[in-house]
This record gives sequence, C-alpha cells and structure tokens, in this order.
Amino acid sequence: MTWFAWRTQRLQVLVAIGAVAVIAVMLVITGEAYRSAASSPLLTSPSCSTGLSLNCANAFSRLGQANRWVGYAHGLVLAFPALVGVLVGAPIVASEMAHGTNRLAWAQSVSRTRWLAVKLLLSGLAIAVAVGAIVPLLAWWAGASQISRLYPGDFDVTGTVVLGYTLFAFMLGAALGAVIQRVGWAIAAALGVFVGARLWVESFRAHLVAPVSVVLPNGIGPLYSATGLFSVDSPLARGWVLNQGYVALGRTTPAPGQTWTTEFERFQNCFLSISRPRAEALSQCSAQLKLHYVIQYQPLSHYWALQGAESAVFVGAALILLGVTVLAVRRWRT
Amino acid sequence: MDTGNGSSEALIRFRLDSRSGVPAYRQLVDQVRHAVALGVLRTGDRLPSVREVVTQITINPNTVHRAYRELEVAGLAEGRPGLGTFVVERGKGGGHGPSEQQGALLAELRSWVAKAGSAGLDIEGVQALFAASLDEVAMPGETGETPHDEKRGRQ
Amino acid sequence: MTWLAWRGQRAQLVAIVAAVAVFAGWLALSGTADQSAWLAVSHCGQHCSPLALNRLSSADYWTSPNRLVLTFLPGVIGLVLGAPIVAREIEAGTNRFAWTQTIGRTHWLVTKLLVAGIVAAGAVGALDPLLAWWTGAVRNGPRILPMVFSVTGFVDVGYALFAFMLGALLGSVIRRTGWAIVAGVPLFVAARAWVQFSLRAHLAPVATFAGGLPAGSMIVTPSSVSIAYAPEPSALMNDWQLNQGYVPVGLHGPAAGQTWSTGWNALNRCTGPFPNGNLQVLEQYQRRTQHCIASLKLHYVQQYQPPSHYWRIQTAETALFVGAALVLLGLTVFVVRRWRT
Amino acid sequence: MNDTATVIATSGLSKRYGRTWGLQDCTFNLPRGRIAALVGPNGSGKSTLLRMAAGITRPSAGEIRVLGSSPLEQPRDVLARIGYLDQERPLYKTFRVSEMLRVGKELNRRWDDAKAHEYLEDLGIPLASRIGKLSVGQQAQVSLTLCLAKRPELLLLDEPVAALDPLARSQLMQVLLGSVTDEGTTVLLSSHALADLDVVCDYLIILSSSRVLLAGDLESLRAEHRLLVGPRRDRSNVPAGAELVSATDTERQSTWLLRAIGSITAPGSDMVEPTLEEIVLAYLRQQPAGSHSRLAGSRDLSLADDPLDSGEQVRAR
Repeated sequence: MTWFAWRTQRLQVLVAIGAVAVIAVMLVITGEAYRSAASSPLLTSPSCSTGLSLNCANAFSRLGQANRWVGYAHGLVLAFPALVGVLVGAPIVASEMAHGTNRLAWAQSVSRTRWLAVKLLLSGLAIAVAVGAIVPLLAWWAGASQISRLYPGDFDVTGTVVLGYTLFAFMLGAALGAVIQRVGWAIAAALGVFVGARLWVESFRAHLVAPVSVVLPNGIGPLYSATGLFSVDSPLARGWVLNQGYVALGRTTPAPGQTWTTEFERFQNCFLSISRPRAEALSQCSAQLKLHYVIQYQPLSHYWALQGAESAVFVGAALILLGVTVLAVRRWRT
Repeated sequence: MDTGNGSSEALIRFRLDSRSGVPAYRQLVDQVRHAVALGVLRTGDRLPSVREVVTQITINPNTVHRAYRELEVAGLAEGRPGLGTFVVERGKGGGHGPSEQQGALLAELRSWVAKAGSAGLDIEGVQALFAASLDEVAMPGETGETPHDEKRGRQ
Repeated sequence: MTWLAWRGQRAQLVAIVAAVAVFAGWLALSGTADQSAWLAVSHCGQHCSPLALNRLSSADYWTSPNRLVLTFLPGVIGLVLGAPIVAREIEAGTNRFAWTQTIGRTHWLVTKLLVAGIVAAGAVGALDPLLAWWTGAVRNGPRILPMVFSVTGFVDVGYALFAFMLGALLGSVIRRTGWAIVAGVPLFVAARAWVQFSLRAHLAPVATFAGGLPAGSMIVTPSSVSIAYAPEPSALMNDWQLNQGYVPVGLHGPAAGQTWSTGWNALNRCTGPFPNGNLQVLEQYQRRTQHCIASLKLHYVQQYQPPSHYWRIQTAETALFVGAALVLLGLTVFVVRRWRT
Repeated sequence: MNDTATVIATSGLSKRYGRTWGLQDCTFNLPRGRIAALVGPNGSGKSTLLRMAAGITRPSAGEIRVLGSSPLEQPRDVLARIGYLDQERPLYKTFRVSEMLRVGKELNRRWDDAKAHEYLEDLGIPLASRIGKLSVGQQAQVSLTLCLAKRPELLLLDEPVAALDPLARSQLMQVLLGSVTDEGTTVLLSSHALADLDVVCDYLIILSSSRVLLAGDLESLRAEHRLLVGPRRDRSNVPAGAELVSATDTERQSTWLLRAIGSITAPGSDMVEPTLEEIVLAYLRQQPAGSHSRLAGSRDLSLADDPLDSGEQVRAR
C-alpha cells in the first residue's frame, strides 16, 4: 500500500521537494548576500555616518541590491506554502476520480479510509518534513536579512506558521479535490480559499495572544512625544504596534461604543485652547478630560506564542479538512 | 397492385442462420424461393429493398445485391430501376422444372422417407443420408458451382 | 470553429474573467481607501491625527501584496489558459477526433489560440486603465521604476500573451496540462526576470547626467559635515537610476574593458582613506579629492532612464514579449502539425 | 489496380514503437465499395493501421495511400473524405449532444446535419443530454453519427462495437449498414466480434503479430478454403492440390483448414466451406504463441521448427 501510494504520487512529491530545495538555496544565497553587505564596516564607519564617501556609496548600493533579492525570496516564501500544498494535495483524490482509478482501488480489500490515510500520510509527511526542514533556515534568513519578525508579511515567512500554512493548503487541496473531483478546478478553488483564509486569520492574528498596553502618564502622547519612546532598543520599536489613542483613565482600551480615535479631537481641542507650556497643558487636559494615552502592542517576546497560536489554527483547520476528505471519500458513490 | 408503392410494408422478412454454414446470399435466395413455392410471394410482389434487408438483419448490402441478382438470373425476380425488385411469373426466365415432374419426385421421396422410418432411422439419420447423397451426386445446379459448394448441415 | 474554441474552454475563460473582475473590484476599493488616506495625510501635514495615520497605514498595507499579485497575474492567467489548449485535448483523446475532421490542424489550433488568447490578453488589458489610476492613488512611485513599470502601461498584455503561448507550447510538448503549468512557471519567471533586470534598461537609449554639483563640495550644517562626492541632483529623483560612477572625461560610461568600479577604485587609491578629524582635516581631504578627480581626468556620470522614456520602453518590451509569443506560436503550430501517435 | 477502384493501398507499410513493431511490412489493396473486416488479436496492429490511414500515426517505413492521396502529405484531401472513429471514441464529455453535432458541422466542409439529427432521433438519443451522461452505446452512436454525417467515401472504424451490449451492437451496425447502402461507402472496420462480421463483411484482412496473414475478398477466400472434418488423418495425407493451414487433431478426429485452388476431395471426411470465424481462428492458431510484435522478424519462425508446438500446427505458404 505504501509502495502504491508512493508510486502514484512520487512525481508530484519529488517536484515539490525539489521546489522547496530551490527555495532553501535561494534563502541561503540572499540571506548571506544581505548579511555580508550589511556587515560591511564601511556602513558604520565615520565616513558613512558623516556623509557620503566613495566606498560608502558602493556599500549602500550593494546593500540595496541585496535587499532587492531578499524581497524576491520573501515573495517566494510567501507563495510557496500555498503552491506546494495545493499542488501536491489536490491530485491525491481528484486525479484518481478523474481517471476512474478509484473504482479499481476501492474494489480491493484495502478499505477506503486506509487507502486515503496512507496516501495523505505519505505525501503530507514528505512535504511537512521538507518544509519543516527549512523552518530553522527561515529563522536564520530572517535574522541575516534583518527583516522584522512580528509585522504582517514578515511574520508570515518565518517560524512554524509556514509549516501550518503548508499543511492547511495540502489538506485544502485534498478535500476540495475529493469534493470537486477535478484536479484543475480543485487547485483553482483551493488557492482562492487559501488566500481568503490567510487574510481572514491575519485580521485577528493580533488577538490570538493578549496584547500588551503601555499607558503614558500626564497626557503625554503624539502631541508631545516622550523622547526614547520609539528608540531603536525600546520594546515598542521592536514590537508590533496595534492601536494607540486617548482612552478614559483607568482603562487600557476604548470605552464601549468608542474607537481608539474617538477622544483624540477632544483632547487636541483642549490642548490647543490652553496657552501654557506644553507639559502643563497636557497634564491639565489629561486631568480635566480624564484621559490618558495608551499604546497597545505585541512585544517581540510574544513572537513564538503568536506563531504557535496561528500554527495551531491552521493545523486545526487542516484536521477538520482531513475529516471532510475522509467523509467525502467514504460517501463517494458514482 | 401495390407494386409501384415503394413505401409499402415489405411482404416477407428475411432471417439469417449464421450457424448453418450456408452462405448468406444463398439463404436469401432460398427464402424467396420457399416463399414463392409456398405462395407467400406472388408475381408482382415487391421484395424488400436492399436497405430494408440490410438494416433488418445487419447484412452486407453487396450480399443482398448478389442474392437479388441471382434471383433475377434464375428468372424469379426482376429489378425495376427506381422502384425495386419484384417477383415475376415463374418460367419467364426458365429455371424450375415442370411441376408435374416435381409432384412425382415428391411422391417418390415421401415413400422413401416412410421406408426409412420403418427401417428405424430417425430424423437426423434421414437428414445425414440425404446430405451425403447430395454431396456425392453432382447436381446440375443453375449456378454451375462445384458440388462441395452445396450446403452442408452441421451441428 | 470559433464557437467550438469558445465552447471548449468556456468554463475556464469565464472563471478567469470573473476572477479578474473580482480582483479589479478589490483594487478599486482598496485603492480608493488608500487614496483618501494619502489625501488626508497630505492635507494635515505636520499635525496629522492618529486617525489619519492609522487609516493610512492600514490602507497602505495592501499596496505591496496587491502589487505582488499584479506582478504575477499576467503570467498566471496566460499559463492557466494556454496550457490546456492542446494538452487537455490530448489528455482526453479528443484531438484524435478533431484532427481527423476536414478542418486543418493549423486552422483548428490558431482559432483556439486566438479565442483564448484574446480573452487572456483582454482580461489583463482591461485592468490597465484601472492600474494607471491605482498606481497613482496608492503612490507607488515613479512608474519608470522597475517594480511599478511592470504593473502599469500595457506591457502586462505582452506578458500575458507570452505566458499564454508558453503554456500552449509546453502543453503540446508535455501533453499534460498540470505539468505544463508547473514547467511554465519557472520559465516565465526566468524570462521576465531576465528582461526586467538585464534587458529593459537598454530598450531605450540610456540618458546620462554628467557633472552637477562640483564633486567633493562640502556641505556643512550645524550638526554634521557632509561631503558630496556623488552628486544627487533632485532632478534625478523621478528617474530610474542605472549606474553611476567616475569615468574618464569625455565618456558617458566606463572605457572599454573597465567597469563602473574602476573609476571608484582609482579615485579611492588616490585620495587615501577617509580621515577622522576636524573640519580642517576634512577640507584637506576634499581638496585632495578634487585634485585627484582632475589629475585622473575623471568626471562623475549617472546613467538613468528618464520618465519620458516610459512609453518607449513599454512599447519595446511589449513588442519583445509579443514577438516571443509569436515565435512560440510558430513552434506550437509546428508541434501540433507534426503530432502523430 | 487503378486509384478509382482502390480505396486504401499500402505497400511495405511498417510502424515501429521503440524496439517493437506496431505493424510490419503490410501490403494490401482495399477495393472500393467493400466492407472490410480487420481482425487479429489485441496488439496485432489493427489500430496502428487504421490510425495511419487516418493520418494520425506516422509510418516508420512503407507507403499508404488513402483515396489516392497520402494521409500524411495531403491530410486535407484525405480527411475531408474519410470518417475515422477512434478506438476510444473520443468526444467532448461536457458538451451536449446538439453541441457535439455543431462541432462536427463546424469542423467539416461537407456535413449532413439533417441526416445526423435523423439518426440520433431514430435512436432516441436526446439532443439536450450531456455526452458524459450518455450510456456507452449511445456515446458510440454519437461517435458514429459524427463520422456518417460527413458523408465520407471511406469509413475507418476502430472497434466500433467493442464494449457494447448486443442490442446496442446490432443498432450500431444497422445504422452503419443503412448508411453504407445509401452512400456506397467503403468501410474498413476492426472488430473482435467475428460471428457478427461474417455476414456484414465481404473483405477480410487478418493481422497477427503486426503482420498481414491474409487479405482478400471474403467470398474468394471462402472458396479457396475448405474445412475438413473427419476421422483422424495423418499429416502427410493432405489431399492433393491442397495446403494445410492449420490442424486440430484429437485421437479419433481431424479438423483441418485447407487452402486449395480448384476442387479437392478427401473421401471419408466432410469437406465444408469455412465461416469467417473458422478461417480467422485457423490462421491465428498457426501463429506461434509469444511471437507477437518482436523486432526480430517472426516471419521465418516456422511452427514446424518449434519443438514446443510438436507439429500441432503448420504454417501456410
């Protein structure tokens, strides 16, 4: 049975593994190119910090070039979980149904569930291992190419979510293949659903783990930013700022029925109407309107928790799709 | 007379016995002959068109053409261009012997069969003897074919 | 025959057009949101409320994913519609029906290609007016820049036709729709990348800028001292900058056998390392640099493509891809005409 | 033979698939107006021959002319005048029957739409049905209708009745023969239903191991062959003037197929004209087992030399 499953899917699986290998090579090349370009001592030398020197311009242009290539690799990593998963997953049941070979397979003494389980397990495992193997590489690459880790778009190309997306796309392809029974249409439908699902999850990703809030005292806010708040080393700068705005004292989120921006105008009008030194005016408005400024964000320390949560969401969805596939295959009658 | 009416229902329906070993065209010829002999077909009757025969019994059109041609040669039928093939008066083109001679032969054969029956021969035995003698005695056939072209019953 | 070509691929053609229409709607919506967010920010200037900034960042977030989709859209549409043209028929064995009818294979093939090709090109081309608006609305930057160039103008129709014919040819050679698409993707990406990175810059005469700020002039501000060795006139901000460096006087590029870094390196050897020190040291360094530039008989040259070359390059690149598509068409006809079991 | 009397003429026609032969040194002429049966075991080259006649297989060697033209060099001349039904009976499965007819109409210069509709109406095939939903028999009828509506001079039918039930088979043959009667079409059809072919065909081509074993007018072939059934005879005792094609001997009885020009006698044994089935089976039996489609010519492999066959079968010619 394992041999049979392998024999029918080896081409797809090998091509998928080949594609993952190509991406791995791409990651090593672009990551290393960026790392070496960024580590050029010239970039931090006084000649570059005081102005442009001859070599400095060269170093910057090298960095820019490397950054472009990192961008292409980024695009590839963003796209490949869907492509690999769907292209390997969709034909598993659909191509058998399209050719009628399932009637042969399901007339043997192996049960449909077992037949399906072996096929799904084999190719699922193969691509999971291949993609899983580049997860550490992605972490290195993200570090080497200095991409942020939490921000949307960057979060999606590092960590275990890549594996989660792949498994989800794989099961989505398999399930839609079993339902639609046509490989081409299953792929098209699966890609559409995948993009929709990814965007939808991205819309509530920030709340998969409770965010952290910073409360600025005495009315300090964007009208008078406290120095150091967004400096390079501050947790805020390395984190992912979700929301900010004036909210009622004692609260870290807007009052019911209000948004993060509701109170801003009121506070600004108050501030502009008081002709006193800034700090005093801010403090007075804060006390008068009973407002303080809150910045809600996900700190970098939540990275793995967020990764775990989002991976779990997609793996869970993949398990549901597994159930759907099993059901579709068991219930199939011409 | 419905002779000119091409759309009229065919008067006889052919059937083929593919196991008999008798060539198909010969079966058709024989069936027309029998029908004429039994009075089912009379002079002026239209034989089924080639197309009708072909689609009724899934047979090669050339075979039907050949059978009809044979019937024409034997003077049993006549092709009228555009109308079809029609049964004609016997004797018009020669062929069968005088009927009184036939009657005598029939009487002789009947008495022979009765003799064979009293000698203990069953129907198969009679048929085998008849076939064997047909084989050995060359018949002056209208088509002039060699003796072994004649029909041969087989199990 | 036209009817058959349409009927045979009706489902795919309609699906593609519908998908493009949905995406166009999304582009219009998100583009409008982004445009008004930008407008709000440009009006409030220094005193922008968090409201405006939040709106901008959430609306602008979609710009680069959308551009990514637009970059691959012509290729995907072309391959998905092109690959089944012949491959699907061979897979189903229907080519043995179609190619034993009176109509010639070439006639059959060209009609099918024409119908699906027009849909592919039309679906992509119909987006072009929208894209012209969209790229401005979301402030993609000067459209001569490579990433913007590829998703504006009409060059995307050329990409779509090329991908379409690539898919058709691979389909008729590989005879399997799925694998034809899979094989087509890297080939299409390679062709696009090669043209974009190597060829496009030379599709119109390269403009050069020589001189500008006197090289090595010093800009002193209260907080810092900068020395402009590589002048960056603001006029070049909207151009697609290709190469820059010091080249022999009288030339607009490196001399034969030399590269752009030859000049940099020669100048660097002459001036020595950048000094640490006070203003006087820096002034000395500046004078030394000027002296070196003069004695080495170099001048600063910037090669670029100005925005005025935009349509010229668009036309040339489109012609390039359409020409390649025609070559692929010829090959496909050849393969189909020769097909025998 | 001149071109007007000969519809298909092949000479030394061969097709090689890698190391195996699809068809080898095939030479025959099919006269106009015939319904020719192309018979032989699976893989004997029937489809290869038909496909070469339809111009969708390129011969490796030799020549084939269909209606006086080369299907390879002048496909337009040939394709307009033939109707080819592929073994797989390809149709656009998602199309409706009426749409499939429209396909035929659009792909052919000569197209008898009324006739096509009439056929399908007579058979009770609804025009609004999707092809994929039709039964196998109905799909075969649609395929055949597409061939017939071209009003071809030559029909090339690759196993038109395979996998059909007896009723569908008979209906299909009726439609075919009716049309052939009307149009005088020449037919070359391959089939395994030997009993059906007997009264339908008047020309016979036997292929085996990618070679032509026998080709000719069925009536003449019948006349040239005799089936000898009688008490066991010694192999050396072949009647004078006859040639032993193939023999099946039991302890007591011999059943021989003999080939002879002119009359032969064998006293004590029945001598009958063989059926098409008997001729075909006798010729196929003389082929050694396992010699199918070998690149090394099986031509010289005489059965008499094969120790395994112990002289049970004897080669003709």
